[in-house]
Amino acid sequence: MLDIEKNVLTSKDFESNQEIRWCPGCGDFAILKQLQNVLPTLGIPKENFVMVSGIGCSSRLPYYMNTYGMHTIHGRATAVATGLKLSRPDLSVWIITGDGDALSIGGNHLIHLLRRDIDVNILLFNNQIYGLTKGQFSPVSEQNKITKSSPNGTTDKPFNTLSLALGAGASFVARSLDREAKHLQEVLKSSHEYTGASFVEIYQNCHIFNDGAFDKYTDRKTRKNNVIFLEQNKPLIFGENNEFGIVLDGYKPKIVALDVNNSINNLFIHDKNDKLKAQILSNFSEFGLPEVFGVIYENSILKKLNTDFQSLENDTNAINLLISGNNSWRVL
Amino acid sequence: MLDIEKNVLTSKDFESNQEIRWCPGCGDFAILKQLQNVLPTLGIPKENFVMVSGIGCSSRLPYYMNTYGMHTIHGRATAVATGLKLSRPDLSVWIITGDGDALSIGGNHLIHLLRRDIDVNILLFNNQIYGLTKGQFSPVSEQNKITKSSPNGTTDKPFNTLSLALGAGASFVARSLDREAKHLQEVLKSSHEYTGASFVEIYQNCHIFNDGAFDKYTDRKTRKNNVIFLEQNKPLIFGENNEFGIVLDGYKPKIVALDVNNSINNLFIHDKNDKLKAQILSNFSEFGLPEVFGVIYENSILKKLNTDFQSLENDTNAINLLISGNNSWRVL
Amino acid sequence: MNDIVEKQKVVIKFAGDSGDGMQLVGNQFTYNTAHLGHDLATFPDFPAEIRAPQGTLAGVSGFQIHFGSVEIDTPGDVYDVLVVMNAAALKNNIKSTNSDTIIIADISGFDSKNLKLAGHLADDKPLDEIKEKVKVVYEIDITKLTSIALAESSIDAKDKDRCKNMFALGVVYWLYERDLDETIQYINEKFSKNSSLKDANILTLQKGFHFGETTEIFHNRFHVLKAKQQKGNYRGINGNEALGIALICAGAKSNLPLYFSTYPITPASDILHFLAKKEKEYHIKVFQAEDEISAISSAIGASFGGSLAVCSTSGPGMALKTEALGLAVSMELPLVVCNIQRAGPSTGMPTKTEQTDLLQAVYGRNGEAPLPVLAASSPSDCFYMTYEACRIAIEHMTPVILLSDLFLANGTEPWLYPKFEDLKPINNKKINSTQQEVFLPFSRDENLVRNWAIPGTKNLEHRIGGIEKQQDTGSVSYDGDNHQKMIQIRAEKVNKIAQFIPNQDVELGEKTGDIAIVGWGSTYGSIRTVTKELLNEDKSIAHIHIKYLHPFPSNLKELLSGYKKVLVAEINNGQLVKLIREQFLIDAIPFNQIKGQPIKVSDLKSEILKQLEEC
Amino acid sequence: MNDIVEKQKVVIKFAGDSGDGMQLVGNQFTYNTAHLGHDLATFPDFPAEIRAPQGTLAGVSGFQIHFGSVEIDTPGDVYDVLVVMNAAALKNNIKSTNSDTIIIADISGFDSKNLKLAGHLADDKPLDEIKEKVKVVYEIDITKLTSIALAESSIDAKDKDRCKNMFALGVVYWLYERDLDETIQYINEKFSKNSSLKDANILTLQKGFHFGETTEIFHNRFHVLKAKQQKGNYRGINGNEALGIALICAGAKSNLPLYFSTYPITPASDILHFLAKKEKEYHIKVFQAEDEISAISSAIGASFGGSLAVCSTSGPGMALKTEALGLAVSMELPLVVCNIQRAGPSTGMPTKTEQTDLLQAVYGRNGEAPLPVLAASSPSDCFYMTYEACRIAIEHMTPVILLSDLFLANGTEPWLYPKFEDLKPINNKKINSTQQEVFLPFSRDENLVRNWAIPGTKNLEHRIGGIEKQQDTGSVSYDGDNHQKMIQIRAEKVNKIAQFIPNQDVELGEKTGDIAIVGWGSTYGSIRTVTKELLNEDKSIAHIHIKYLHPFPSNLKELLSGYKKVLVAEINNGQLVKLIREQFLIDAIPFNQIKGQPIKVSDLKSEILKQLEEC
Ligand SMILES: Cc1ncc(C[n+]2csc(CCOP(=O)(O)OP(=O)(O)O)c2C)c(N)n1
Ligand SMILES: Cc1ncc(C[n+]2csc(CCOP(=O)(O)OP(=O)(O)O)c2C)c(N)n1
Ligand code: SF4
Ligand code: SF4
Ligand SMILES: [Mg+2]
Ligand SMILES: [Mg+2]
Repeated sequence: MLDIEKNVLTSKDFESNQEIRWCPGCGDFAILKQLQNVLPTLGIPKENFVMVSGIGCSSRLPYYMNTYGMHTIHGRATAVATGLKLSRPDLSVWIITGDGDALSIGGNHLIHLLRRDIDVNILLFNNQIYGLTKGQFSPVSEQNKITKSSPNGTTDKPFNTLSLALGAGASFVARSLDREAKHLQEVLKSSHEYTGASFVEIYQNCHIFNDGAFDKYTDRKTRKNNVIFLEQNKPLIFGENNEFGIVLDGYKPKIVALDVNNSINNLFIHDKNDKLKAQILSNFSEFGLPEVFGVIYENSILKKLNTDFQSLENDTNAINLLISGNNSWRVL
Repeated sequence: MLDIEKNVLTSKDFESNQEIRWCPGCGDFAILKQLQNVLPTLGIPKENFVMVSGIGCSSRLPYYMNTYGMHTIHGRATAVATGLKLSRPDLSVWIITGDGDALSIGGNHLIHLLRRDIDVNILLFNNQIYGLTKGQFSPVSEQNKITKSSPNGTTDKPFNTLSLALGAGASFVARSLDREAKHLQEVLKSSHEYTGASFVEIYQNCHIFNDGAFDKYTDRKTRKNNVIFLEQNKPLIFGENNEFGIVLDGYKPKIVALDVNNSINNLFIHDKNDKLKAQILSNFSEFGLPEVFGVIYENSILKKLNTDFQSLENDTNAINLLISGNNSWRVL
Repeated sequence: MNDIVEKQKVVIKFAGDSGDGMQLVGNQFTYNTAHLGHDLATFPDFPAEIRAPQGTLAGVSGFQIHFGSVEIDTPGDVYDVLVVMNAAALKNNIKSTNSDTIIIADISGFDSKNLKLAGHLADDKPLDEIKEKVKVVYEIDITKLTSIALAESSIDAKDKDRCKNMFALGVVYWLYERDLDETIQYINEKFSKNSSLKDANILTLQKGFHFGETTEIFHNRFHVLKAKQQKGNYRGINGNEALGIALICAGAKSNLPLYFSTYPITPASDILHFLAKKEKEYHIKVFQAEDEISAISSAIGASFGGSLAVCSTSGPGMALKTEALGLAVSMELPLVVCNIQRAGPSTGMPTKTEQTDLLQAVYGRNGEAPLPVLAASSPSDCFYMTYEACRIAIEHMTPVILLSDLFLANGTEPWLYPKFEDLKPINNKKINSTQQEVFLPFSRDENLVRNWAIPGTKNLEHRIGGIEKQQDTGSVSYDGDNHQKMIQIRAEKVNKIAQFIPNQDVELGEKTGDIAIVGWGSTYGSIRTVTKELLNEDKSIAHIHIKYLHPFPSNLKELLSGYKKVLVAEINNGQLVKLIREQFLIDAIPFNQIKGQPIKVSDLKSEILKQLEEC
Repeated sequence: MNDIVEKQKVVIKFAGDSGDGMQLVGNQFTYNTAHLGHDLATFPDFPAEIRAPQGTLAGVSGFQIHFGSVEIDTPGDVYDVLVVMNAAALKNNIKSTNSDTIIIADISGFDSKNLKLAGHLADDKPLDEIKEKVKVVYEIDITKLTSIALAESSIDAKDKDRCKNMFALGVVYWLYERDLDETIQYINEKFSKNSSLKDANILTLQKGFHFGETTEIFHNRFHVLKAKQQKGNYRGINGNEALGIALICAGAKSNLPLYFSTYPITPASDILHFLAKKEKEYHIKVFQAEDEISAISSAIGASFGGSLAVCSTSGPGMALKTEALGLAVSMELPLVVCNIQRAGPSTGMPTKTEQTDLLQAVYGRNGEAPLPVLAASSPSDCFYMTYEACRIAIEHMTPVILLSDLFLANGTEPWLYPKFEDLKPINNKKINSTQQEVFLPFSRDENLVRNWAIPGTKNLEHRIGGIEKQQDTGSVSYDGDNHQKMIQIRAEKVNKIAQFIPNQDVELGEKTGDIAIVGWGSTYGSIRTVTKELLNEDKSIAHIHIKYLHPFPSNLKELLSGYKKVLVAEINNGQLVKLIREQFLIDAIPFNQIKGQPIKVSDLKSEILKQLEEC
């Protein structure tokens, strides 16, 4: 797909002329920015990108990208994108969705898209709240959360997004943060490079209705103790001075201090191609371990995607055969 | 809930006067029978049972049970049952659904019901096909399957139902078979006893459109090599003469021959309360290991379910206060 | 005996248990009839269950064929010959017999077990009772005769029993002076891999035929002349197949790839089955979605991508598409949604026919979301109207609803099929570049139609959505004046389509008169039959059949005003009649019969006669 | 100067950036106005975005109040006073000013930055331009004056800036001779935990008031007399709160637990917020579902279980409920679906009002699926019509659609509220036992209503579903005659409800005359205002407002026939007018204005005058 445009496209080319209407301080700005930074580097002509979104604050993003774009209906971006990609395998399709859009109303299309492994990139802007409708809880809001629609605190437990995606058969699962520009760029690139459905969850701060939800992962003071950035074939380390690590005790992940007893060599080594490890990683938050970011899982089997779909050349004979069937007769 | 009826209810009491309209040889008959056998033993008055189904061959079941019943619309039994149970925690609610009903059109309500852990029993009749509409593939039909709607074989990979349920946060996950009367009865009982959402997948033979799909788990000749029946705290053993077992090599399950090197004591011990083990079990089929049956996972945390919902006693004062609000004034 | 009686038209019904192979003999008889040059119409009638309990009323499967030397418009109301393989089949079909009916009954199907299954008491004698009503009942032990015929055959008992349908067919072939060759050839092909089965079926067929010839029980044989059909090439066609073929033709004609997405539902599923079989050969994309919302949403995605995007569904599935249809209206993308109607409300009676989704098609969306609605009126008309639906969708950049129904979907008729070359051209609105300084995705031509700029086209990058759009630019706009204007434009665009469809014709009768019988969809045959009969009786009557239901043809009001009375016959509780009353303020009268079946000719006729008296 | 001018009614609009606190001052002014005994109507107008970019047109938030000594029916068309905090606020509101309008402008909001954000050129002088059009523009540097007033305060600069709305409110209070006590008390309560903020707000409010008093720039103060209101207890109410209260009342009155399920959507979400707050105290169950399909499906489950089951939603959500509504019709269970309409089609303009879902409510389902449709016509009427919707659902065992809209949902008016004891009784159809040998769940009373046997009741076990049911028994039936009968019964059951609703009244004017202006829903105020004006001008006009839209009140046809002309005014492209034309064959004329706003009184008036001329 390399073409001469590769050298000339810049992030500017991806800015549309529409005024951006997110609240000041919204994490969506940062994600938009990184997307505009990454797309020009992918060697794809601008007119081959399509952004498909549902409804929500995050789903406004396509208006701000100077590519082809569809702002569809609530929860259906995944289904719309499926049809677009099935019929136009030549396009680079990016789904822009929120936690309400993708996980509440749109949950079914999401899991089926993952199961079918449609070659699109899903960017799930997770702010753990309904932004556009002004602050109701979402299926990933933490338990007991007080919101406009849960004045006494929510009672339902939230989805574990990574487990849900893996459980649905996702072949590429990653996570990043609005505030981590570099990391986000890398994840977006990996997502693009992967052939198949890429599920990318992006923690995004809603400044107005759920401010600070991810502070513990972004705050200078706390983040080093709460976050593990995964790297392929690298051990799982964290802590202010990288003084902690994760080991696998059989199949159970545990925190250890790196000291004479526990050297770096015995640690849980990240292998994104190992599904069982990915499942264990997806449980980290439930076991009180630090939250993991990066490419958590990537199926290593190479896929040949079906691209056998095209406008029918006007083969009049074949069509006339279809019309007549093979049981016709003649009246003279 | 014990009452004097306990001693008198029999399976006969649960047979309705409607002619049963499944095809001769359909696995649904056997499941209906076991349900009619188990319900009278649960110590619950007959009028407190409600069967809620969607649309499909399997979803006809409520008509054949002499309990309260709702035959709703395709994919929505889970949602209907959620409202019924939320508003009537005193009832014993059973969802009857098929693989198309629950996993295709109804996937979203299913995963949300599991997440919310509504205290109902979900019986998923999985025949890996659409029966009622005469034989199209379902989201659990195996890859390359030739059906009416896939004359060239399906291309999508099927859901792993156990992984999907666990990924959605299911707190009780079990599997049984139409042909295993005793086993099925036990599983139905465990499902009832569990407080929370019980997800029970039942492999069911569709005699007409997918005959023999589960033969390898039911055939005298093959089943012992292809099936592991899970029992709490018991090792995982299988084979014609129980000559094989499963060990956990770190976090990886492997088949071993039981011999001098591998004694029964080193085997993978089933612990239904261990979520990581359950996740590993859910992958067995993908790793070419035997298929597991029984209670795969059961969350051991005791739940107090909310039952604070009742008809409003006519507290006229409170209601008049609601009407007036606290900012009213008087015009004289 | 065995006088040969000449007949103009004949109705035959084969009825038996679902396992008795009635659809197969019905289809064979149909092909044979068609190839002989008769006109015909068929109506297969399945039970709701896959295999309802054997022998019960719910398990009866039937195949009805009406053929003759004259034009045939319906599968017929009353049987000339009724073949029943068991007691339940007889019970289910008594209603449509009269004193001219000949019944052929397999008496093995009337033993005590079968009587009981059919809901009879032990000492009921249904065959004796029916004799009072019909012309003659031939009681033949088909089961036993078949088993005797196959005494030597090596196939097992069950398979032998299954051959009895061939015996019945053989008898009927004899009655109608048919030749067995064609059917024998069919059996040869079908069982080419199993010669014992092949031989058994052929033998039984022949035995049935010979039984007619050699026994003396039959009073007559019947002779039906060829129909005076237009010259040309014919094939048998049912509505769903016609629809599927039309989609492929429209895709090819408009130079667009065909994207077809659906979720299985009776009676639309056969379209899926048909197209799935053609997927490879005709380079189409067939997508079985997880539900109807996904089916239509994915079609909208494919339409944005430049495909001819089509969905098929029925009642409950149509309901689920409501929201996304609004999106397609707002986005002004081509899309065809085929609703093969069945009896509602809700799940209703999935295996029965009905016309109850018209008002939903016209009005059933939130907001002002107008779109064209078309309806096919016969199996072969499903081809033409589907093609028209695609043409309008593509040329006017709009979603279109095409209404068919179960009766059309499964019914067969001979079709003087067209050549692909002769089909109307379809010009898609795709553009590759723009003269505008900034591309205006919502600028319009003189018919208010916008252009179609698809992804991959340089310099035409743009965003569309379901939020209100500024005129021309398509940017999000909350301006009230713009909104009103856009609502009017979208409505006007659809109304203008009236200029691109044929004027309303009168099917039969004069352009003015005492009464016009107005119909749409599958009531065509019933209304045509009644109208013919009444024209023969010199009544001042006309048949008007509306295929373009929204917008109506421009001349419709004027045309309808030419009759003293307008009677609208529908298989619903009054829907088209509402549209006519509202738009034209004509006191149109509803005639409604909603029994899951085509309107009964005789019932409609009495109503018309009543109305004519009051004229 | 400072002459006091007497006024009968006044329209004030506070407009500024979304962050400027315009809703708060609007609400304070409203309470103060209500408590003084004026009649009033308000209309808050939010931007679509949560926080659209500051200073832009899209970011303007407004609050309009119309009050007076006479009956007030609408929030008003033209402002007497327009307070604008920036250039964008002025630009957005110019349309509704005229030569009588007084503008109060914070000139800090008209600096070059703000001018640019509002889309002006650098040398535009909007304040100078507007002077040509309006009566007077008071240019006050409210921002600066606030900051000076708070020089001593310890709160930070941002918070100081936020106080400027209080300055504006103080000025307007002064203009209308108000007392500050009530608002000061409110501030005391609101900031009880932060005394510096409290003091700052109070001080600024007072400074604004004093500014009016001490500067000489104002030409007049205004005096408005109390309205002649009926005696009794009043409160301010908006439509969504009224609706929520009615649900709790209906549950209590019918002795049913209330089950409320919904999925958030503008403008219905506030009903959820309101009921969620009341959940514990009033023992109701509030369920935020994963989508609208789940919301209505779960409500059907709760209804089967014996609850008063209710959903609320808007446009796209209503579309998604289509299929399940059909199920509720088929099951004949009570269910209330509240559709708070907004501008469509598709996502449309979610923060603008519209009446475009009427035909969808009446016709928008597959199959014949009739159900009652009601509509509220004012914020407080949302209470009564919601209560009626519940009564009809419960007493007639049917789903009911209640139509409200964004304008009613958010608008406020004083409400002479009733006592719970005085509300109509509601008798639910629950039974505990049966006289029948076998329980017949679909046997009916004289109104064709079936009984409600809920799980837990001994001996009444039964199954219901969406498949066609046999009369009485409710068993699955595919019988054609039964099906037609059931369709007719379900339709007749709904039609019979006409006997249990009030006859159609004439709101204003005589029962015959030259022209009847017919409306439904939130057009009430506009039509009433116009009608009053024209009655004063001695025109032969009447206002008829229909609250029961399906079935219509029994006397409606006769009533409408008494006028030479019938004009149907709607915020849609013509929907009620279609129902009237179709059912009564009356040549009713549509008047449609679809701009996301209430119909403009003056526009409607011109149309009526034109129609009257042609009379
Ligand atoms: C069918 C339908 N139901 C409800 C809505 C209202 N709605 C719009 S966005 C939204 C949720 C937004 O939350 P999320 O997807 O998390 O996006 P965010 O605004 O937080 O980015 C809802 C409920 C709608 N537009 N359509
Ligand atoms: C909205 C809707 N779409 C489609 C259908 C048609 N339909 C009925 S059952 C069914 C699938 C049945 O498969 P499954 O749930 O596996 O049940 P089974 O018949 O195999 O027991 C379908 C597609 C329907 N009734 N409603
Ligand atoms: S409401 Fe939250 S998510 Fe939406 S734009 Fe504002 S800050 Fe962002
Ligand atoms: S089609 Fe299959 S699942 Fe349905 S009743 Fe027949 S055997 Fe059972
Ligand atoms: Mg969100
Ligand atoms: Mg199935």
